[in-house]
Amino acid sequence: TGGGGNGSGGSDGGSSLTPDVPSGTPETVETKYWREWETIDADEPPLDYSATAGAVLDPVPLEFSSEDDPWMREHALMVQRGLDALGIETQLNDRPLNQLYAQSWDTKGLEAIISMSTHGPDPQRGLDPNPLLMRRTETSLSNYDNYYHPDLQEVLTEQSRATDRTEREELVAEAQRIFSEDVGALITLFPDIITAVNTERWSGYVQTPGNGPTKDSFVWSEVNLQPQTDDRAYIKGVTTSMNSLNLPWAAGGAEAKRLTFIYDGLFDATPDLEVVPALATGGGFVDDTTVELTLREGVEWHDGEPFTAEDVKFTVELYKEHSSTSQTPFYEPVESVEVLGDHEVRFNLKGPDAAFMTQRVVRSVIIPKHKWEDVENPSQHNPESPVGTGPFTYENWEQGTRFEVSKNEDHWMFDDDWRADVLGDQATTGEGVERVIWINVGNIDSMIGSLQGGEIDAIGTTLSNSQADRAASTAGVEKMTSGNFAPLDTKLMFSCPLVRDKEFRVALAKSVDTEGFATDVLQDRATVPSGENPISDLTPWHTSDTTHYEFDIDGAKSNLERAGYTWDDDGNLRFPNGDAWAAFVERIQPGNMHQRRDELGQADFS
Amino acid sequence: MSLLDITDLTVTYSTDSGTVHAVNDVSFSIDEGVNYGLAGESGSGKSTLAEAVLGLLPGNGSVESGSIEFNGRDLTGLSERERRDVLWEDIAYIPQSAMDSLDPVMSTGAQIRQAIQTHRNVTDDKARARVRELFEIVGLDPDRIDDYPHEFSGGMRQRVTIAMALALEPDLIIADEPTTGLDVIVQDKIIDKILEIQDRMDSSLLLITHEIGVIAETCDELSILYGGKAMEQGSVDNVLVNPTNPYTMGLKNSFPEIEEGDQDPVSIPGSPPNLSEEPSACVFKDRCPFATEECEASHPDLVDLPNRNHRSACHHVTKAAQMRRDATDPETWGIPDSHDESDRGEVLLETDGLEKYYEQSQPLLDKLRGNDPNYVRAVDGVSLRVRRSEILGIAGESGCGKSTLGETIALLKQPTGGEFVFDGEPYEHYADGNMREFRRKVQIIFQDPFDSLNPRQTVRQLVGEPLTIHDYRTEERERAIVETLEKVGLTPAKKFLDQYPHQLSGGQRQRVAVAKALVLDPDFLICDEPASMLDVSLKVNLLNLLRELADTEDIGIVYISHDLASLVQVSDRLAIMYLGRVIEEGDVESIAAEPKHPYTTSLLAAAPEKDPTVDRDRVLLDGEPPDPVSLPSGCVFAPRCPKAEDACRESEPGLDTVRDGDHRAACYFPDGETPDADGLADDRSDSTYGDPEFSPPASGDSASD
Amino acid sequence: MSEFQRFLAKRLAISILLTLVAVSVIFVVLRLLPGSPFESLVTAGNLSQQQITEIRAMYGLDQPMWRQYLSYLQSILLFQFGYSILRSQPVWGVLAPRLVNTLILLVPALVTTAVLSSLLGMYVGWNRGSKLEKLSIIATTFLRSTPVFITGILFVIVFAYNLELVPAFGMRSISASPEGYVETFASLDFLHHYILPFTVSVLYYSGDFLLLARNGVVEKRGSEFLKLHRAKGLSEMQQLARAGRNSMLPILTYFALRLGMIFQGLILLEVVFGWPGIGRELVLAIQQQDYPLVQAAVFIMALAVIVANLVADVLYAYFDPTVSTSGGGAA
Amino acid sequence: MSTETKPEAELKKRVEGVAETLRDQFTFLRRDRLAFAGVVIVAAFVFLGLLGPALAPHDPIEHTVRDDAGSMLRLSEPTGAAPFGTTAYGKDVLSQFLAGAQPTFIVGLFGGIGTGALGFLVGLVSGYYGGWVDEVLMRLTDLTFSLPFTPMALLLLTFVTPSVWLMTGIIVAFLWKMPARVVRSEVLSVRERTFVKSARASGASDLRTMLYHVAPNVLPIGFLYTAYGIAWAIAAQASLAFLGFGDPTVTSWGRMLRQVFESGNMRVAWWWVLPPALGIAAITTSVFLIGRAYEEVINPEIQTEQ
Ligand SMILES: Nc1ncnc2c1ncn2[C@@H]1O[C@H](COP(=O)(O)OP(=O)(O)OP(=O)(O)O)[C@@H](O)[C@H]1O
Ligand SMILES: Nc1ncnc2c1ncn2[C@@H]1O[C@H](COP(=O)(O)OP(=O)(O)OP(=O)(O)O)[C@@H](O)[C@H]1O
Ligand SMILES: [Mg+2]
Ligand SMILES: [Mg+2]
Repeated sequence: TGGGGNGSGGSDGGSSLTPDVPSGTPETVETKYWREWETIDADEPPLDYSATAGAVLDPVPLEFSSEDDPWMREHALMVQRGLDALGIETQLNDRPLNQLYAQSWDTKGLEAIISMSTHGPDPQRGLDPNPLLMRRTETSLSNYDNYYHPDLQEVLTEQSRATDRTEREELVAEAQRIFSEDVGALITLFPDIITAVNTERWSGYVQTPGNGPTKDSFVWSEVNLQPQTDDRAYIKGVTTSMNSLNLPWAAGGAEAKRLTFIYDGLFDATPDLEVVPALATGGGFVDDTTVELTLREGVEWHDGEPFTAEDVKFTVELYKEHSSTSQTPFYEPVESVEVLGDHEVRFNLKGPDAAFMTQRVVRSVIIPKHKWEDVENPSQHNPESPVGTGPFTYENWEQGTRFEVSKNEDHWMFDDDWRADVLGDQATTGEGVERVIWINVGNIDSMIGSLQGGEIDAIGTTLSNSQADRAASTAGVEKMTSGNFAPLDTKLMFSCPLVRDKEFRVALAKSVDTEGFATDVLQDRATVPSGENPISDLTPWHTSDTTHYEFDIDGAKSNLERAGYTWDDDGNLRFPNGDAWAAFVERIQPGNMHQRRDELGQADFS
Repeated sequence: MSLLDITDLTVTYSTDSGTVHAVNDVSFSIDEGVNYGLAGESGSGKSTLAEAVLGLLPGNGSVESGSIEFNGRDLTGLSERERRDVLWEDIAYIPQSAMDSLDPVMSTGAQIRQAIQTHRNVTDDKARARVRELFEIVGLDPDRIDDYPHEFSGGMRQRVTIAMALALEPDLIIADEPTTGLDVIVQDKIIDKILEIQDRMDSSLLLITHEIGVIAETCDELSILYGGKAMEQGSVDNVLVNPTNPYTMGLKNSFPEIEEGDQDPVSIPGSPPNLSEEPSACVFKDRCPFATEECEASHPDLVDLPNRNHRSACHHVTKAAQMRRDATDPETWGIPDSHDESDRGEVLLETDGLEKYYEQSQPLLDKLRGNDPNYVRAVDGVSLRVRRSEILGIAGESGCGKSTLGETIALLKQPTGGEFVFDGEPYEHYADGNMREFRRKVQIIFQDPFDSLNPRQTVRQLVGEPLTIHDYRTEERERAIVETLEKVGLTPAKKFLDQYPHQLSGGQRQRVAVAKALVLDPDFLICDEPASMLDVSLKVNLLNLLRELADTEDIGIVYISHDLASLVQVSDRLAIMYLGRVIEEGDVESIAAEPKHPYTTSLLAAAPEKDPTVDRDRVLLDGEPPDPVSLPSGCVFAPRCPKAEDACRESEPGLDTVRDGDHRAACYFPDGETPDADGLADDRSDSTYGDPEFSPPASGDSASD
Repeated sequence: MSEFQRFLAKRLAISILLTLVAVSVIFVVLRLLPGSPFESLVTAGNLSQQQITEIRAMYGLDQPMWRQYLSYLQSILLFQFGYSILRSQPVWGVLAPRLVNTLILLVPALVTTAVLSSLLGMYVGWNRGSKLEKLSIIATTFLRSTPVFITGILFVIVFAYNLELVPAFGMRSISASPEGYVETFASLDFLHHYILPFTVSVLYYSGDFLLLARNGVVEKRGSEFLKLHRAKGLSEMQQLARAGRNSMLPILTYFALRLGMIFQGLILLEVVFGWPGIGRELVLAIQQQDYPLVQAAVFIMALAVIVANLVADVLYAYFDPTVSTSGGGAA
Repeated sequence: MSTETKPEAELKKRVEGVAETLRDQFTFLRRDRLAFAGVVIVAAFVFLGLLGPALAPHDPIEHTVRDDAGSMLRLSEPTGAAPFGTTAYGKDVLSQFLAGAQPTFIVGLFGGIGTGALGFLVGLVSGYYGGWVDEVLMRLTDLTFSLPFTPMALLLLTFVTPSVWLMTGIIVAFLWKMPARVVRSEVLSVRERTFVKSARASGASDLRTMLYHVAPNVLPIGFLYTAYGIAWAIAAQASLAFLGFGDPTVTSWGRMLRQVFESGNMRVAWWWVLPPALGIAAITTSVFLIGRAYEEVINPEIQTEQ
C-alpha cells in the first residue's frame, strides 16, 4: 500500500505534459533518503513516489487510523479536501492503529506521504519541550519522517544541554519558529479533553491540561475532591484496565498511570504545568552533569518503613539494571547515584541534560528498597500489594474490573495549605475522599448510563462532545473540558520529492482548513495553534511568535503556480516542466529544502 | 366365528402426487389355528394390509372403508389405547426386515421383556426367565439375552423377532416376509422354526411373502393380491395346484423350481398397475394375455368356485383349464421361445487354484513385531473353466466368497495366488498394462439394479460411457447404443435414451445394466446375483435374456447366485462353493439329480416347492459357516456335516475325490454312494440324504450335451 | 488388547500428534508475523534501541527461531505458560479467573440448552408438520445463523435499554467488590447480570441441538424398529422415548464437541456484554500482542477441542453398540 | 463424452438435463414458503450487493449530512434528508447501509463458494482415494477444527492489513473443513455403491470415476454446504469487523455495528444499529432457511410430510 507508482502520471486521470528537461537535470526524481538515518532502511524504501517533469501528480496516500480518535477519519477527510482543492488526488489509508504504530517499530519509516496520529497526553510532554521537539532531530528513534533541518538540529541539540532556563527558553522558542516556518509537519490542532463528572456528590475537580479532571496522569482531583454526601468513596469509570501492579515494568498501559497514585516522584507538576517539590524538596544542577537533591524528611512508606536516600539510589540502579520500561526518561541520562546523606542524593549524568530537572525527575516513581531488593526478576514481578509513599494506599485490585486505593492521611497533598499553594483557585478544603475506586465499565454507552444512574462519580476517559452533552443532560452531571498540550501531528514524509519542495509544503499548510474543522466537527473543542507549532500555549515553553500560514486556497494555488506547478484541463496538478522543473529539482536538493523560491533566487513561473 | 375377519378393506395413501389406492376391497378371514398366506408381487399391497390390521399404517395411510374384525371386535374403530391392548397380547408381528426392526440401542432381551411388561404385570425376574425360555424355543443361546442386535447375524436377529412375537402366546402372528433377504438355508430354518412353534402354540399365522413356494409349504389357505385386489383365494391345495386366475398362473409359472430346470420359466411381462386411481377395470388386464373387452369394463368380483374353498376374480374363470394350459407356453405371454442349440466353444477363462485372501487389519504393535497377519480366505484355491456359449453357475451360502470370486475373475480385485488365464493370456499379461483390453472383453453385472446405474446419467450416457472409455464404435455411437438396448429388449430404444434411471422400473434398469455390459461386445460376462433383488417375473426375464445371449452371442457367462433354483434354470454347469472353495462341480442336470456333496444336498433340499402337494424333507444344517479367518482343519464343512467322520476332520478332500464323468465333488462320503461300513453312524435318520427325489431331467430341451 | 483399547490407543496417538501440530502452528503464526508488545513504548519515544534489545533478550525473542521453538514446546506442553509480557504475572494467573467466568456462563447455558432444546426437538420431530415445529425451526434457524453479537445487541437494546429489566454490561454491578468465587457468583446481583448473556447463549446454542434431535427423531420415526415398538403396544410417549434414545448419540457427541469449544468462549458475546471471560481477554491480548498470553490461551482452546474430539469419538464408540470401534467415529 | 457426433446438440441436451435436475430440486421452493421468503431476501441482498453503492444517495464516508444552517446533523433520527438517520459525525446511515452490502456480499459469495469448492474437493479426493491421502487430509481437517477460528483470524488480521479478499481467504481457510467432512462421508457411501464399482469394471479411470460418477452424486451436499458457507462467511466477516479487525477502508455492515458500538451511541441511535444488524440477521437466516429446505429435498429421510 505504498503509494503511487512512478511519476509517469497521466494514465489514471489527468493529462501530463511532455517532459521538457533542461540539460543536466534529471527527468524524474525518485523517493530517496537524503541522509543516513539509523532508523531507516534506504535499500527498501517503505514509500515509493517519484516526481517527473510535467507529469500529473500520482495520488498522494493519506494515512490515519480511525481507531485513533473517533473523529480521525473526519480529520483525514479535511486534509483530503485541502489537497483536492489544490488539484491533487489522494488515497485514504485507514489503518488499524497497531499497524500505524508498527511502521515505527520496524523503523523503516512511514509508508505514506501524509500520516496523521495524535500524541498521547503524557504529562511529561506538557512539562518539557523535549518529548515533542527532539523527535525532529537526526538521531531520534522516533524520527520516522526523515525530517532534517540543520538549523533546527543545532538549536535543539543546544537547548537539550542548556541547563540555564532562560537560555533554554530562548532556544526552544527559536526551534518553534524554525519548525513552523519550515512546515516540518502539519500541527493541526490540540483536541480538548472532554469528560463528564458528578458535581452533586463531589466538588473540587481540578482541571489539568491534557488530563482534564478525571484522567490518571495527575492526582490533583483525587486529593482535592470534597464529598457533598456521606459517601466518601470516589468512583471513577474507565474503559481500559490495568494489566499488573508492576509500575516500573509496565508496558505503558493503564497501570503505568494509575499506580502513580500510590507512589511519589521526586518532583511533581501543578495544573499550570509548573514543577513543584514532591519527595525531593529542593536542589538542582551543581554543574552541567551533576544534580544534587534534598529529600523530604519524615516520609514513610505505606508499610511504615522510613523513606531515605537509599531508596532513591536503589530505585535508579534497579531501573537501570533491569531496564525499567515505564521509567526510561527518568533513569536514562543518569550515570550513577550517590547517597550524600539520609535525605540527600547526587545524580551524576552521562552528559548535560537540560530536561533533567524540568521533565525527568518529575512524576518519576521511587520504589521501596526493602520491598524490591529481594525480588529476583523485577520485570516479571507482580507485587501482591504495592507499597509506595504516595497520597493513596493500595487496597485491592481485580484484574479487568476494579482497582481500589485509600487515602494516605499523612501525605502532604492532603495538607489544605499545601494544596492551596499548588492549586491556587482550584483548591478546596475538607475531609476529602476516603477511597478512590476505578471501575472498568468496558464501553462508553454503559459508562454514560452508570454516571447518569449514579453508580459512578466520574468518567475517567475522554468523551466526544455530544456524548458529554448527553451525559450532562442528567441533573448533577456536568461536562468538563480542559485544554491539551498533545497535538495532532500530521507527519509529512520527507523522503518524498514532493514534500521536500517547501513551496508545496507551504501551499499544503494553507490549503488545510483546520479552523473550520475544529468548529464544524469538533464543535470548537480544540485549540488550533498558530503555525505548525507542536508546543502548546498551555506550557511555559510556548512562543506565539511563529509563522502562521492562513487557510487560503487561492494563496496556496498561486504559491504553486509561481513555483512552476501547472494544472491540466481537469484541474489536476502537474509537476513543473521546463525551467520550472529545473527550479523544482534545485529546491529539493538537500541543502535547499528549507528555502523558498525567492530565497534561492528562482523566478516566478506563473 | 373366525379369528380375523377382513371385509371389503380399502386402504389409501395420500401423497404429493395424489392418492395411492394400495388395498382395494379385500376380504378374507382366518380361522383359529390356520396358517394364512398372502402372496403377490412387490407393491401389491401385502404390507399395507398387514399394517392396516395392526393399525400401524404410516401417517399418510388410512383405512377408507371396510372392517377388520378380530375375535368379533372391529379393530378399525378402536381407540389408540384399546388398540395397544390388543397389539401383541392378541396379535403379534414379525416385521419385514429383521436387520432393521430391532432397536439398535436396546439389548435384545430387554426388547422382548418390554413387550412382556407392557402387557403383563410381571417382575423383572419373571420376565427375564420368560425371555430365556423364548430364546431357547427359537434356538438361541439363552445366555445371550443381554446382547445387542448388532451382535447377532441376520438369521439370529430374525429369530429374536420371532421370539418376541411368541412372548405372549398371541392368537395371531403376522409375519411380513420374514425371510426376504436371507439365503435359502437360513430361510428354510426360519420357516421351519415358525411352523414348529406356531404348531405348538396353536396360534394362527398370517404369512406374507412373494415366494409362492414358501406359502405352498407352510400355509393352509392363501390370497393372491395384485394391485391391491385379491385375485384369487382359497385353500393352498386348490389355488396353487389348479389356479384359475391368469395372474396366479403367471406367478406360479415364473417361480423357478429345480426339477423344472430343463424348462424355461414363464414370466409375466409388463409392470404393476398404477394405483393412483381406484380400479375400474380388471387390474391385471394390461398384462393379461387373456384379457378381453369385458376385462376393460370392470374389475371382476371374487366368485366362489363350486364346492371348493376357492375363489377367483376373473371374468374368464370358466375357461380356467384352458388358460392354465396356455399359460405354461411362453408364447402366450408374448415371450419368444428361443432355444437355439449352440455348441459350447473353446475355453475362454481358466483358473487354477485361484486365491483371494484379504489381509485383516492388524494392530500396529503386531505389525512391528512382524507377526503374520490373519487372512480372510474369501477365495481359496478355486479352479474353474468357462467356455464360450457356456453359463457356469456358482452357488453357495451368503459369505462363501461368490462375489469375491466374481470380482477376482473380473480382475477388479487382484488375485493373491493361483493361475488365471483369459483368452489365452495369463493374469500377468493383463496386469502389465493390458487392463483396458481385458476390461473391454470382460464385463460384470452387479446385484443391485437400483444401484448399479449412476442416477445422474441418462440411459444414453450410461450405455455410451464404455464406448467413450474404450474408444469403441465411437463414430457410430448412437447406433451402437440403440442396437444394444434393443438386444436386451428395451424397445423402442429411442424411448429410453434420455431417461434417467429413476424413471425406469427395476427390470428395465437391470436391462440397462446388461446393455451397458454388452455394448462393448464382450466375450465374457460375469453376473453377480443380477436378479436377486427383482420380482420373480422380472427375474425370469433376465434369466431368459442371459441364456439367449450365451446361445446367440457366443459369450461365456459366469452366473453367481445363492438361488439354486434359478441357477438350475439358466446354467449349463454348476459349481457349488463353500467357504471359498468349490466343493462340487458338474453339469446342471447331474448335480440337480444326483448331488454328491452333503452340502449340495442340503442346498437343494432347502429350496421350497411351489406345489403344495409335494412333501419336501427339510435338511436343516446346524450352525453357521465357520469364521473364514480360522478355518477348521480337514474338510471345512465337517463341523456342520451330519455325516462327518474323523477322516473328514483330519484331511481335506480334494475336488477330485468323487468323480463321475464331468461331475466332481470334494467329499469322502458322497451322497448317493454306499458309504464305508464303519462310516455310517447315521443317527440323524430324520434327514434323508441322497434321496434322488427330484424328478429326472426331461431330455431334449436343455442345452447340455 | 481389546478392540476398544486398540481404538483408544490409536485415537489417543492421533490426538497427541494433532496437539503437537496445533502447537507448532500457533508458534509459527505468532513468531513469523511482525509486531511486538513494545511497539507502543517505542512509538511513545520511551525506549532506546539498546533497551529494546535488552527487553527482547529477556523474553528470549533474540534467540534463533529453532531454539525459541524448542523451549516453547517444552514449556507449553508442560503447561508452563510463562509470564505475560504486559502483566508481570504468570499467564495462568491471568487466564484462570477469566476461564472460570467463561465457564460459569457457558457451561450452564450449554447444559440447559442441550437438555431443553433436545427435548423440544424430539417433541417437534415427533409431531411433524405442527405449528410448533415450524415456529421452533424458524426461531432456532434465526438464532443459530445470526452472528451472536447481533442477537446480543438486539437483546441489549430491548431488554436493557428499553425495558430496563436487566443491566446491559458486565458480570457484577460496578460497585460490587466480592472476594472469591463464592461471593462473586452466589449473589442476586450476579444473577441479574447473568440472565441476559445466559439467555442469549442458551438461544444461540439451541438451534443445533434442536435440529439434531428433531432430525434424529424424524428419521427414527419412520424406522422399522419403531414400527415394531408400536406393534408391541408401547404408548406414544414410550415410543418417543425410544426414538429419542436412538437419536441421543449424535446429540451427546455434539455436546462433547461444543463443550470443547466452550473454552474459546463466545468471544463476541463476551465483548458485547462486557463479560470478563477468556474470549474478551484473548482479544485484548491479541491487540496488545502479549505473546505468552495469546499462545497459552490459544493452546488451551485447541487442546480443549482436541480432547473434546477424543472424548466424543470415544463416547461414540463406547455408547453406540453398533459402531465398530476400529472404524474411527463421530464427525 | 469426448467424441460426439453432434456436440452442440449433446451439449444442449446436457444443459437441459442439468436445468431439469435443478428445476426438480428447486421445486421445493414452491412448497416451502419460508424458503421462498428466504429466496426473496437473498435476491434483494444480491441486488444490494451488486448495486448498493450505486444506489447510495451519498458517499458513505466522505459526505456529511447538514441541516439548513449548514451545520453537521449529528445522530439525527430518520428525517427527510437522511431517511435512516445519521451517525455521530453526520454520515448518512442509509448510504452506509447500501454501500455496506457490497463487502458483505463479496465475502459471503466468494467465502461461501470458496468454502464449498475447497471443502468439496478435499472431501471428494479424501473419500474417494482413501488410504494415506484420506488420512492426511482428515488430520488436516482435525487440525483446522482444533485451531479456534476467531482467535486465529484475529491474529492473522492483526499483522496483515485487513482487506475484503484477505478476509475471504481466511474464512475459506478455516471453514472448508465443514463441507469436507460431510462430503467425505457422503463420498464414502457413494464410493461403495454398485454403479461406481461398475464404472471401474467398465474400465473407467480413477479420475473419470471420481468426476463423472462420484462427484455428481455428492454435488447436492456440496451445494448445500456452499449455501451454508455463504451464511458462515457473512457471519464470520461481520464478527471480525465487529471486533475491529475488518477492512477499515470499506464500509461493511459489521463495521457499521462496530462503529455504533464503539461510539457509545448504541443506547440512543437505534436507527444506526438496526439496519446493519437486521441486514446481517436476515441474510444469514434466509440462507439457512433455504439450505434447510434444500436439505430436506436431498435427504428424503427428514422430509416434511404434507
Ligand atoms: N407410506 C406410503 N405412502 C405412499 N404410498 C405407499 C406408502 N407405503 C406403501 N405405498 C404404496 O402402496 C402400495 C403397496 O405397498 P406395500 O408396501 O403394501 O406393498 P408390498 O406388497 O408389501 O410390497 P413388497 O413386496 O415390496 O413389500 C405400493 O404401490 C407402494 O408404493
Ligand atoms: N474387502 C474385504 N475385506 C475383508 N474381508 C472381505 C472383504 N470382502 C469380503 N470379505 C469377506 O470374504 C468372505 C466372502 O465374501 P463375499 O462377499 O465374496 O461373499 P458372497 O458369497 O458374495 O456373499 P453374499 O451372498 O452375501 O453376497 C466373507 O467372509 C466376507 O466377510
Ligand atoms: Mg412389503
Ligand atoms: Mg455377494
